[in-house]
Amino acid sequence: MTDIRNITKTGISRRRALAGLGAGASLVAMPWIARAADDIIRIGFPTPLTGPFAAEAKDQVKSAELAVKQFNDKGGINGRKIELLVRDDKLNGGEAATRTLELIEKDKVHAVVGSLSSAVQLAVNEVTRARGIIYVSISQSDTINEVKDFSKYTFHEALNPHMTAGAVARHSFKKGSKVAHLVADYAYGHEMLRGFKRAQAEIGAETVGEILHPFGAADYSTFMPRLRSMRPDFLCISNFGRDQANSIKQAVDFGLKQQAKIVVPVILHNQRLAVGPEVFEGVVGGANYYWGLESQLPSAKAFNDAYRAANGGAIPTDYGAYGYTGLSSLLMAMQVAGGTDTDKVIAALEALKYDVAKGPQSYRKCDHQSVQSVLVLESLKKADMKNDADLFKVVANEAASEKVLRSCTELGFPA
Amino acid sequence: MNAPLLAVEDIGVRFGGFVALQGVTTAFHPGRVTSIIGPNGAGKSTLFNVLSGVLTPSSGSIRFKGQDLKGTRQHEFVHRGIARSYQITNIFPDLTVHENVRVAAQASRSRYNIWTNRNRFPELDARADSALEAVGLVAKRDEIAKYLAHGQQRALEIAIALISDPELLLLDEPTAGMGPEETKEMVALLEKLATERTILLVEHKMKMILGLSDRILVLHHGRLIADGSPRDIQTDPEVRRVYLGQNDGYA
Amino acid sequence: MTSPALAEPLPSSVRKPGRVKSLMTTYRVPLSIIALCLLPWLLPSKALAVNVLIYGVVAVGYNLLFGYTGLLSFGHAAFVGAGAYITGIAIGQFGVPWYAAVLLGVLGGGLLAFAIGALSTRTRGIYFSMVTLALAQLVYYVALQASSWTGGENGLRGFTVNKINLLGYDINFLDPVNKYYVLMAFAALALWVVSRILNSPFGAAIEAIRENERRARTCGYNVERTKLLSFTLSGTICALGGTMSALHLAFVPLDSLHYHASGMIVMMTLLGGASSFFGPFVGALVFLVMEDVFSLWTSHWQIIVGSIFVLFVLFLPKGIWGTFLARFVR
Amino acid sequence: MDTELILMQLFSGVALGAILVLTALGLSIIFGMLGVVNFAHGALFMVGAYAGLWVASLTGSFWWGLLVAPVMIGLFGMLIEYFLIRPLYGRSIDDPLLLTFGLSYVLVEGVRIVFGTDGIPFPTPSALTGVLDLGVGFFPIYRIFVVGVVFVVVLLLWLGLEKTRFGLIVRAGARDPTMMRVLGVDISKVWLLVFGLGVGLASLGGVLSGPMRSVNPEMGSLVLAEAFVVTVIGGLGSLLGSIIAGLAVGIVISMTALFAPEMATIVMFALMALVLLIRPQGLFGKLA
Repeated sequence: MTDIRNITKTGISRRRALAGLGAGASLVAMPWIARAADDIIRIGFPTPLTGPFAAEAKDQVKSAELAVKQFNDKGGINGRKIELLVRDDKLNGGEAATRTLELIEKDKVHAVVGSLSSAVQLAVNEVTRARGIIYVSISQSDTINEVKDFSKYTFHEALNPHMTAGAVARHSFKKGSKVAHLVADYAYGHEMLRGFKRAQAEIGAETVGEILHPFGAADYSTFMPRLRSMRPDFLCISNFGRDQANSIKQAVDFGLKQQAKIVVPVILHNQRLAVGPEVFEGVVGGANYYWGLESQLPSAKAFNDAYRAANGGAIPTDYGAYGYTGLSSLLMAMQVAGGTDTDKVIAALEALKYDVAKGPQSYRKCDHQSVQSVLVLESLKKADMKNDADLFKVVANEAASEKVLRSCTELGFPA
Repeated sequence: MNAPLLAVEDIGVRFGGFVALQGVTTAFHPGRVTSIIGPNGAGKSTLFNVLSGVLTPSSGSIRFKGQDLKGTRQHEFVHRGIARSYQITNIFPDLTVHENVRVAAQASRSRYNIWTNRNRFPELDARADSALEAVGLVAKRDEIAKYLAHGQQRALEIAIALISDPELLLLDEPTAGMGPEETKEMVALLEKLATERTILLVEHKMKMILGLSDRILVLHHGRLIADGSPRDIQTDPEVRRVYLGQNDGYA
Repeated sequence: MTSPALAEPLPSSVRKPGRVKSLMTTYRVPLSIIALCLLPWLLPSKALAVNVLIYGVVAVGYNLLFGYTGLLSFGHAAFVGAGAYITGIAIGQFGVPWYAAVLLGVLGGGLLAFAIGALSTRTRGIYFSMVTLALAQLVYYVALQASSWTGGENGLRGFTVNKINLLGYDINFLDPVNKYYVLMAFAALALWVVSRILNSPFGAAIEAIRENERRARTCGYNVERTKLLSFTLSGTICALGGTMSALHLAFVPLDSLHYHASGMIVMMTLLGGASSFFGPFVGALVFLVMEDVFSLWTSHWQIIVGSIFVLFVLFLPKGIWGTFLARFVR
Repeated sequence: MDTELILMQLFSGVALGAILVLTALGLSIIFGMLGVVNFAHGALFMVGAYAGLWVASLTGSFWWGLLVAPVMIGLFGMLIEYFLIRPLYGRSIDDPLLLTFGLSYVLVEGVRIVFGTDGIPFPTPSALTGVLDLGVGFFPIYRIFVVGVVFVVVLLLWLGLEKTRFGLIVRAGARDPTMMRVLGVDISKVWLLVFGLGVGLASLGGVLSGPMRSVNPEMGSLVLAEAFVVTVIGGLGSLLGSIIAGLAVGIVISMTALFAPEMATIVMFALMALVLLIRPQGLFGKLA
């Protein structure tokens, strides 16, 4: 088990915490330990090291550390070293907001990267927006693209449900396909559903029914008879994490896989490992990254190799890769801007073209969404797996294009 | 014959199929000590619980000072003038002796006052002290109640009951678990109290009952089988058969 | 230095508080305020200090019910959350000034506490805990469903208070020190109110119910009504904590309504000591600092926090502050 | 809506109800006999699932996991009772609740440390995979098997409590522990066994749930809520109440899932609130 101590090699934050404990215990009033000299660039990194996505979070940290190390090895930014301050947001928006406040007020970070849930990223966004701190968000949401939550300081490195659901739909459905939807009844679920239906309308695939299920449900058996009775060609399960694992597992138990192809907007590497190959066999889903891209893409190969070298041969995973691409884009922009001046870095990010792991990427001007490729993956049968990490077949690699995003006007930005 | 303080009319209590009290009709007049006796399970405690509002009878009515107590909730009984003690000592164990009595005194007023300092009610303190005086616990004023001797705890419970200055005092085995010395003190206390108010007593110690009571009621299987002066009861053949015949006087 | 004789609690049947203790009781509010003034300079961060204020208020309010009335509620997160949501909605969707939004949050949370209290105080013992838990979960699911008001799972946002106007002066509310001291005024107010409630005749009545519900009823207390009043007051104080948290974070997470959040309040209160006025505040402080510090060391901090809690239930039921008072203060 | 679908939905509801009964039994028995609300019930359910998986992977057979894990975790439950719960008897009734609440944190985090945070695959035993045609629709064979197991467990419990000397002692002990002590029965031994039994039932539920739900450290959190709802509706401590309430909740959820699926969770809590308002002690409970 890795813990933060192993991850955060700099160790500065830990020493600081220890000193704090000592001071608190002896009740000696003293001004808080002077912060590190200003020639270091500090990046805050809140991520849910505890909770159901801890494995993804740890992968994110490892990837982010890799990006930092690569820049530091090249001499930093204008000679300034970069320090990554990892904090546990516990997958809770309130916790994340507190950690972000601490990072900004106490640690004086120059930018924040991170988060792994829609709610957490919106909480961090709220804090950084009010304080003019650059934030590169690396978790999925359509909400954050919309003008209501827009912050000129926030850049959205992750895919959004509109993109992944759309890509999966385009590469699975045919004209006349019958599609049934099982959707988690919360914003993220509705966003995924909207993405699917938008693509269905273009393709001409028909919706034969949709069932909203309560967010966080453990048993889906009561939805299955109705889903079966819809006789779909495709069953779209628009939920995430544990909900996805439970609902796919039970859909398979009820024999829905014999009847329909199961597709999901996002398929996770670690989730597939946790649930097993039998259940996931043949399930199609979208992803931002898969290590198997290395056979097609030099940048993926370079990222994988560096990651393997730094982490004892382990391969990077999907949400983990966001840590690398997100941090790399920020650091590249700082390099262009020659430092941490907020306006200059924003301008640099808006103009940036980068390809660090998954082909060309750039941030769209209006909503700061990263325009990037979307992968469509299909889970392999156990017998077809060449090794333990060989989980998916790449069905499609949809090239980066603004066309797959909702338009700026639709999001509420002035045309 | 003056009007009865408390009149009980055809009271019945059933728990499911079990009949705990049946057709009990009687009246209690002011200024007397009445004892209720009967074997275990005869319905003595049930009757007490009905008279103090703990139980609502399945049938029948209770009138106190001419008013029907139907629908009166348990906590209101004390405000009407009926106070009681319990068979198993029932005090506030972690409060001091004085706090025990004082909090009982406060129940009659300023119950929901959340803003005034509780020390700004000197008359409550005075009342509490006089109640402690009455039961002889002044010396123990600041001790925590649970550390008192058993007899003192029983006395404290009576002080708690007395603080509302009730017209009718229901005492459920006030000498339960006491040695002869403590019993003697309690009897003296009860005699003193009997001069000022009406007392209803449940007891097992026959000698004490005979000495203390003006009147004795005998319950058996939930029915009132005898009612009279101690002398009448001692000679009642029915009572001798069901009660005294099986007991040596100390249950 | 304490003498050996004082280190062990004297087996005493008499309650005559010593000079130090009675001074500490009399001046508990001013002493608390002095401690609160120093707090931000002793803790690793101002944000943490504000959280201690918030959860301190919540725990002290909760303890009115748990420690003083003897009712274990597992649903107080609902009132904290209600306070926060109402404040956030009032500012963000209706443009209500911040102070009025705070007032609305406190009243709204209090009203919810009255409603849930009216239903739950009819039950006793362990049922009470279960009913409060169930009703609070119901509030959680309602907030999840009413996403057009609450933001649903995404949380409520869009109500950042940048500056506030106090007596004609504009104060930068994003500055952590300003924010701390403004919110501290609310915390001090809450502590003062709770202290007065505990000193009042009503304070004696709830203690009597905690000590012996049957006896209290026999003494003439309307136990249900007294419990309901205590529940409502306690929920109102917790709602104030919620509004403070809304102002602090400018975000209300849905998780703030979950029964895990209620459990955290219980843990804090017990850790500090439910038998004393300031104990819950100490509990909140220790809990949050522990979490802050341990979570920097290891992602498995929950096993430490859980174990400490188990040990406290077993061996130190009076909590940190309660034990400290019993052992060292006379 | 056609009749077939409604019948099928009714059947799903009963099957779900049976699973809910299973998750609630352990909680109900421990409360009924010891008066302890075991907040670690969900965590022990989860630990049971992991233990079952662990035994199954050692022996290569699901059936060994199903048999051995509940006994193993039941014994572990006895240790908990002996070392952690026992010192709390005689203190406030809230103390065991609070202790087990803390314990659940320790158990969940402990499993995260040993087995990782992500969860692990728990495949359905090959003999029980597939679906069965019920005439009105298809249903997984494994779920039907679980319903059968629940039936057997309930039957055994009923026989054990009603027809054996031990059952007599347990029932009498629940009513009047002091009396049992007077009669020379070592009541603390009975409590130890009952706690072990309750925890064993929780972990049996965990093992059986493994192939239906994903196995992960947080799986117990939902189960705890479900078990609470079922036991509280049925009446804390009433075995019959838990069974009837479990089935009723299952059917209500299932019917809600047909007509207003997004309300399928909230309806459970609403039902509980409703029952508590009308009958605070639950359908079959006695007033405290």
